Amino acid sequence: MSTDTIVRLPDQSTARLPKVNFITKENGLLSWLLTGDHKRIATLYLISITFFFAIGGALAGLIRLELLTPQSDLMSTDTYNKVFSMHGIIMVFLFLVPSIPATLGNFLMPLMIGAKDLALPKINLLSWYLYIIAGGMILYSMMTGGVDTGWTFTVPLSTHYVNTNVITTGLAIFVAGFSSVFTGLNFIVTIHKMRAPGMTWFRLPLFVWSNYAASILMVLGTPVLAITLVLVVLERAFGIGVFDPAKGGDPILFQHLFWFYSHPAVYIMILPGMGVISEVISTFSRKRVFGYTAVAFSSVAIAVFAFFVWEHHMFIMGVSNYSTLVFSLLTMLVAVPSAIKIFNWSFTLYKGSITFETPMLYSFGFMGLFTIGGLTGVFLASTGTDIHLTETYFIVAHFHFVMVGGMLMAFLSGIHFWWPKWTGRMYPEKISQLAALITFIGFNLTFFPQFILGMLGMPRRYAAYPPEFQVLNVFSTAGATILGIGYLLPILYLTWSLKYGEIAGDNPWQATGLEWQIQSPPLTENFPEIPIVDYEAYDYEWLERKEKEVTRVG
Amino acid sequence: MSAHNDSHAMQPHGGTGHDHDPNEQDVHDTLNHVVSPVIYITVAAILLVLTGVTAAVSFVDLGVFNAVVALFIACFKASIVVLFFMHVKYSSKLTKLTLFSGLFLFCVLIALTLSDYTTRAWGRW
Amino acid sequence: MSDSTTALHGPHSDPPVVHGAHTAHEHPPYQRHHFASMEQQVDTTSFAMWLFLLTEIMFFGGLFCSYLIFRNWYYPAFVAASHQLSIKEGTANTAVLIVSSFTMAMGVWCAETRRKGALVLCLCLTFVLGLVFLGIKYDEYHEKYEKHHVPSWHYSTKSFTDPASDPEVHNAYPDDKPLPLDMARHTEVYFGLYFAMTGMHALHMIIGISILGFMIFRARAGAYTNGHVTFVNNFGLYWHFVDIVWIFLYPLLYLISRHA
Amino acid sequence: MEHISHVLWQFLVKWMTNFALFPPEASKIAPQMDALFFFMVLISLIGLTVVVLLVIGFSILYSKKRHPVAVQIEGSTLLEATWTIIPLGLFLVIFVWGSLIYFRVYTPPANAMNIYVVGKQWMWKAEHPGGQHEINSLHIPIGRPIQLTLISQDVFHSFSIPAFRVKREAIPGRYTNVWFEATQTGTYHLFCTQYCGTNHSAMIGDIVVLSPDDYKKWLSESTSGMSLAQNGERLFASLSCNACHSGKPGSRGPNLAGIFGSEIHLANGSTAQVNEAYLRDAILNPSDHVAQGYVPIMPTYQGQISEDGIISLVEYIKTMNSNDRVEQTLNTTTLLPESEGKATTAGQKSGGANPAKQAPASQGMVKQ
Repeated sequence: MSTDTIVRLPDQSTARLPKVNFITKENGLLSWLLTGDHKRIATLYLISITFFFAIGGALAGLIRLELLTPQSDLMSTDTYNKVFSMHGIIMVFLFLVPSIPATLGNFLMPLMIGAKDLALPKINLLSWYLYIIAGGMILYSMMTGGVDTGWTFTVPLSTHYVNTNVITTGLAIFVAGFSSVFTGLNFIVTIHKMRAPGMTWFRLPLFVWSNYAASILMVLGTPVLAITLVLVVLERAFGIGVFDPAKGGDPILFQHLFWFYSHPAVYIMILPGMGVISEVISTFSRKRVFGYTAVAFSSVAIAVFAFFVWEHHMFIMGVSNYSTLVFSLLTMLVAVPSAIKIFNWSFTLYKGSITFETPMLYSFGFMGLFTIGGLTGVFLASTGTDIHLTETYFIVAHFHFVMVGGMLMAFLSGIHFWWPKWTGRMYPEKISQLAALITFIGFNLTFFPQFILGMLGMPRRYAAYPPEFQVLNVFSTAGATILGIGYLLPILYLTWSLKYGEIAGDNPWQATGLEWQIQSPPLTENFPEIPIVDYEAYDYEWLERKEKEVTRVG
Repeated sequence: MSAHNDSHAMQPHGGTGHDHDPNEQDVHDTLNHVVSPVIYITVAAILLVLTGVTAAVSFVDLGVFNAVVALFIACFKASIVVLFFMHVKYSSKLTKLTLFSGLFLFCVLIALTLSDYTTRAWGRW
Repeated sequence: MSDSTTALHGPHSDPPVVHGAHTAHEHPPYQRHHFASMEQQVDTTSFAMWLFLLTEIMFFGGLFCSYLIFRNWYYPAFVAASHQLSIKEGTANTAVLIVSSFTMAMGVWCAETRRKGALVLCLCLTFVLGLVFLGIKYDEYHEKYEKHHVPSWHYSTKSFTDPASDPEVHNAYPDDKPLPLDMARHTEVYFGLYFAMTGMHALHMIIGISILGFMIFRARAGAYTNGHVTFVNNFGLYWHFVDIVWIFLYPLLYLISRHA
Repeated sequence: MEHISHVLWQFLVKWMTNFALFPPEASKIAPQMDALFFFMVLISLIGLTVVVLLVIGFSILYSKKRHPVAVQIEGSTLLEATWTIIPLGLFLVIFVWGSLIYFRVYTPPANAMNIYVVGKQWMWKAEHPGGQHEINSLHIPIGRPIQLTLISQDVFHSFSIPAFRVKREAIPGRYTNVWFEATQTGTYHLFCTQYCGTNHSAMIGDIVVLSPDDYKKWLSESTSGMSLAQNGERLFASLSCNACHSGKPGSRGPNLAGIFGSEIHLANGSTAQVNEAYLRDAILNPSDHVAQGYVPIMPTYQGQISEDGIISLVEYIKTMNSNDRVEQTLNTTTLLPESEGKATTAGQKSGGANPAKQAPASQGMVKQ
């Protein structure tokens, strides 16, 4: 190994994957479909989420292709509307919300806190089945004509003015919501009750903290979305009148209830990503996370404040101007914890000993893009500029910077980081670094022009647009092509590495987390004996002492 | 086996005590606290009486206080159900905190939504 | 390096301690493999149940929030529409639910004190009371259907614009003035909320009753009187929660200004 | 090869001549909003630069080659406080600045010219006070504050004029307001920005800003003969509004002359500011808006007047300064007091000063 990496792999000529691990323990499809093992469920999730991400990504490709020209020539406006609606619904509810918690979180939570499994393994499996049922329903509604309400289901459009599969899709999201409630519930219970002896709250890795915060949001926010969708379905099926202006109902009420969940949902998506970044940055700079408590509490602060800001999605909808003041102010407050995190990560690098493996590159990408995404959020939180920028491509660019530039970068970072632990094999380093670079470039080319388009006033969800917007749209589509390659590469080489990757050993990154102190892939019940934790999180000196000890003994 | 079973049995104070995690503050969820049936009967009786009271009060014209009284009685009824039937009175801080956080967020939902509805008429918007 | 599982603890720490009693001797058959102790398992499942109830609070919270707003907007319509509900049946249902909650609480007590026969009796009583509640609810729904008070479904505002056409209610509330048409229309929103709220509540009842049926079977086989009461206990929490929802629905829907 | 270069060349020309990076600033509020926008861009650039410099700087300074052994640092309260307070301060400045602009955009001045805009799938219909109607375009004079009163007939729409930096959703069942003052003549984009169904992207139009003279010319050329208020007056008579709102002492409905802009006391004890939204709601949901001292006898006109009709009525009531003309109309009509209870569905089309039927039969429910 060269000096500028920390990777320490076992001697490949003699190294073997552990014979007994969670993958080889049992064979056969049923042993997977009926498993209670959190690592197997995480694997199931990883596969299904990748599948839906691919569908959502293909739909995104269609959107960008259509927008290559000002006219709606590739598909009819109706088709376009269905395509962007399905893109939004699949990406939000079937990819972003469950992505990190259900895959990495599921896999790592018990490992990180020193437990044998999540507290409720059957509920965990149920959660995956609910996810699959929801995914199946959404695919079914897509096959049978799709839905063209946008992922926001704005009433009265969704209840009275479209003839598409609103009810099926609404119920699918209801089911997906319960999948995410059960995941969140499971995490909270596990973190509270299943920590190993000595694993105090302030010894928890920050990944656990951020997933804890996200779980609170899932448990408290999702039911409100559920009841909102139930009301939409009832309104559409039976006309109960609650959201129907013709009967005296109030469509703005729908907006309130919908965004009461859907704004916190944004934090459900990004918080676990932030947890990944904390782990990765610390590991590759060989340093404790700067201001551990500040980062931990900022996660919780985001979780709490996330519930106080939803109306900023409705500033121009004719809500009371006085309440916009309250919500605008609160939104400004919720931006602060994110800033705290960014600066703490930056200062984690200070006096570190930094190496630049792929997860670290993705994390750097995250920090840059999330900073832009976060700061442009302030443009929309400020009521004055929100008037001009909302409902345009500015907002599209903003949330893609946060969701794709932030969350997806973090997801890829985490997948690369824990891939050796998960599969016992390394991914190819050089090509993955290239993929990270391609993703970063492609991403910026895709979404940065959209900020300018938004400032120019190009509305979102337009199948056709005035010709002077074409140049920027062409850039954006070109970028999307590059981005597509950037996402395809990891899928290919990670699959390849399952068979041909180098044997990773227990702790290729020399990381301190409990999960790195056991074999990879781990055993079914993770720890042969429940560990007793007597060191702080990110204690690299402890790790060094331990390594020396092992060497000396050996 | 049966002896062991007994040591873990669901008796009020029959647990084996600390064999787990000294750092855990909320280990002793006194789930096993057996509430005496006398309390249950009392609570049920109070609930039934209050149901009668709240129905009766609604026939008296108290102006806006009709709603206040009805909700107050409902809250009281809900509280005793939560405290006694659901054993929260005997439960850990964590359970109480969980319940409280739900009620708090429910209040946030109501209060912030109303912050829009009640101030819409303030001036010409 | 390759064998780090034995070196989990710091070099200066004690040798690995066998943690918990479970590895040393057998644990009860109902203890799940990944819990260190029975106590931990009981704690965990009960906490999980509370978290689930938390989601239920927010689920009904959305409905209550909607109700609050429309009640403030359309107060006269809500009063008039509320007079259409049978206070007798509503009060009876409240009493039925309270008693069922009581029998459920007693059921938990029976399980805790290992009285199998009494437990089965309590569960059966709860089951029957739940069905009685649904029966009364069905009767109320049926009346709404007959009076054309189901939103959208031949909805008619006649009872409100012309109270005399509805002699039963009119005699009970002779002072009810006819509502102007624009306000009478809004009774549809009231009934929309009425059906949504009581419907969601009834759905929870149906789910609860189904689980109760399953529990009666298990209880007869002695499942909950062997010291492992978690399931009964958690179901009790659910049942009481459903009861609490009704405790709020009752005054909000039935008792808006009953005085003439 | 030549073909390709030719096509490429065409593309390039097309792009260069048809390429925008910044929208025109054509209203009074636009420069103010842009000032805040650029202030935020500046803040963002500084913030981003700081983060990027920190990351790149530390990455170079403390790469493993240069700095093989990391120094463990717990954290720093001072630094935490710094990067909590500075962003917070900046965000608060932005909050105050943004709110000032927001209130400016959504608080029309009293002297603004009011234009009604009705959105429906998938077109915008503008109604000028002079009775001019236009679809998917809006002609306005330069240098005059224009207030838009928006409503939707079906789903949510959003009236967006990027060049003016203003946008407001048109909501079913309720008026919303926005105002602007154009500062440059020209034609600007009008977009519907709230997704509204199949042809959302076709719900676009032109905002044509004209010089005062051109505007006068346009007005005279496109008039339909009757102003909104005149049309409203006809409706007022044909719907028999004048029977109760006659302005005479003892009449069954409150006097409407000069009511616009005033604050009135309602029977339920609250007060209300009379604006367009109030008038509309009072016509459709009268029992919610019974004036103090009157009884709720007014029937609802929900479903009996079109959105355009309501606009005309509102505009008429707005311009009503005295009851002279109401009385005139009344005196020239035969009153048929025993005619049937409800107002007719005469609608705006039947027109004419001769209402077919008369007001609700008096059931002794006169002013208390």
